[in-house]
Amino acid sequence: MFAITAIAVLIVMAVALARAFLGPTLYDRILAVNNFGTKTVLLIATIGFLRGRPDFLDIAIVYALINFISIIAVLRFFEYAGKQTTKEE
Amino acid sequence: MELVIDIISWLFLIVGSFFCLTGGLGLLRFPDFFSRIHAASLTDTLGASLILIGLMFQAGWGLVMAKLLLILLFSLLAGTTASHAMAKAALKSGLKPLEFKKGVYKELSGETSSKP
Amino acid sequence: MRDLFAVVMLGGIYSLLSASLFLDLDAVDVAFTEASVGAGISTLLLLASLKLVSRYERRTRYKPALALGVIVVTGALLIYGTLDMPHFGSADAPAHQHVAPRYLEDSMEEVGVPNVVTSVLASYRGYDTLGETLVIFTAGIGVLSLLLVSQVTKDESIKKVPADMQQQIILRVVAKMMLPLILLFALYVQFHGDYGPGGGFQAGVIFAAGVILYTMLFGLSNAQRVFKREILELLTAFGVLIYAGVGVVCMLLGGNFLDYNVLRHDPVHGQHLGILLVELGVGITVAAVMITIFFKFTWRTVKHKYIKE
Amino acid sequence: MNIIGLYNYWIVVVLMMIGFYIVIAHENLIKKLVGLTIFQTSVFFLYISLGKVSGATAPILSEKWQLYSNPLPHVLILTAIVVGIATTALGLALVVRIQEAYGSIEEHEIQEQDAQDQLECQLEAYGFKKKHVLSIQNLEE
Repeated sequence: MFAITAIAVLIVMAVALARAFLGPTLYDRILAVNNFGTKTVLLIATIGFLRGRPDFLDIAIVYALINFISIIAVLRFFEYAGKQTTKEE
Repeated sequence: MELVIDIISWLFLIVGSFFCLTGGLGLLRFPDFFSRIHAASLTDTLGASLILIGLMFQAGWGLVMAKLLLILLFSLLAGTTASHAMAKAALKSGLKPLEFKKGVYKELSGETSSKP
Repeated sequence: MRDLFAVVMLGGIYSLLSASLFLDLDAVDVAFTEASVGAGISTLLLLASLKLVSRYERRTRYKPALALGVIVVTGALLIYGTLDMPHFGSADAPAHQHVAPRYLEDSMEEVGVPNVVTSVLASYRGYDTLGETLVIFTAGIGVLSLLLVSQVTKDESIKKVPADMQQQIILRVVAKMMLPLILLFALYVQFHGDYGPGGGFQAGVIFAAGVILYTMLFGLSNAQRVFKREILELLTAFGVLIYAGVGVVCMLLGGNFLDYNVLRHDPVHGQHLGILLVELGVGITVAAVMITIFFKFTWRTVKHKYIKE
Repeated sequence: MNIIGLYNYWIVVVLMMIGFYIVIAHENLIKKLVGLTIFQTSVFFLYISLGKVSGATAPILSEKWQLYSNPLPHVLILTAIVVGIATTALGLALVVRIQEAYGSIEEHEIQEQDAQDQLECQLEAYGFKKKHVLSIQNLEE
């Protein structure tokens, strides 16, 4: 049962990766990265149960945190860059 | 009793996986950023919560349960906030949602395209 | 891909993926570190420096033929070299014969810490880790001296530049809620490193990530009110001092350098105390260095903006 | 079977070569640093896959498990990752300084500027002024 969940999450991760490569706008890429991160959290939690050692959930927590922080960082720096380009135009 | 808990947890896991898959489908197939973020973030919140709850049933009381709860809290807080921030930033940067008119997609409010 | 932002983002995905792979290969501590360092701090630093340099790669003259030739030849030679290597996952590979079984078997009696990675890191190979900590210290000093800003411009302009995300109210509220949890979790990782994955390196990085989140949302001047430049520089050195100091205390008590057995009457208790202190030193140094580096990068961007306007 | 069992090294080699290619073929300094990171990660993979024992679990001792993977590569790589980020940070700081000094982070532009400066210095040493240098350039064109 964990295996089915893990496979589903893996498929979604592959899709998000495809979107990150294709993404016409930059925001599509950011969205894909965010989605990829949350799915990684789920994958790690599921793999922990699959392997029978679910005491490594710390890593999943770190992922959730880091994902949030890096999304904020991307948005912040990109917003600034966007303003700069509009000014130049 | 064990079997009942297993069945409940499997149900949660299956439904959660299903939502994740639909979200992934939407992320890949929808035409523009705003519909994509709609598909991704909504199903993401529900699917992730369901999968985590399903795992919680398997974990039983203890440290593992507490950690899963913490992950759930974080993903609820961070995921929704990040989606909000992304949508807001995209809207501010001049990305317009699409409108479905007469069989073709057009940008809303009739302005010229300003995609970066 | 010419947009360097996209490159950085794909780099973030790459490092998340590699961390998952490390997890799959049983290296939980390494996955932990890669997740917090590779996906977190390095993406942040790349973004911060992208803000300072141009965002698009220029289309330049491009000679892929020579480079391609070089890498094909090198790759072929390397693959030829792998033919003699032991098989993936085999238990009788030479790497598992030398000291590793001893670490696994005796670590519980000698050190009394379930996480063998921590015991090897802090106790058996304490010298190495001291060296690594010094390397980080040196890198911090290097960045400091490269991106040094004169004191005069600092005080005048820092108050005038508001935080970039002043208008994002929801983000600020949520971040305020999450910040104590992040810092608490960093402390948990720091002191739980003996029993689960974690330790000084990871805890320092997570702590720094929390502070960086605060800096991004509430502005550099607010963050520097808590983490003053002088204090950060002092902490950077203080962590290394704790580490080396433990070693010296061990020598004074009659043992070898970094031989924790003599710290207490019971060798195992001594090991516990020694590992705790050493990890604390590592954590302080790593956190202080990462925060310093980020502050320096952010300060550069603030300064550029100020000069432009 | 004999050769298939070595697939982990091949992944490492492919990754390593991708990183190597980025480092030598691209001129943008930030991209070079990203390539360096990929190269670094491939080395991490090599070590960690050397430490893996099939059927074993992570080296955190507990009563339920008997077979553990090799902890030594984990220790080496853990510190290597942190040192790697310190090096990357130093490299980025250098890139920022280069941007400030040259106004560009493309390698060939930097080299052209350097060559120009060198030419000017040499000509000045022989008594030419900047005007002459410009006229020489015009003649060349």
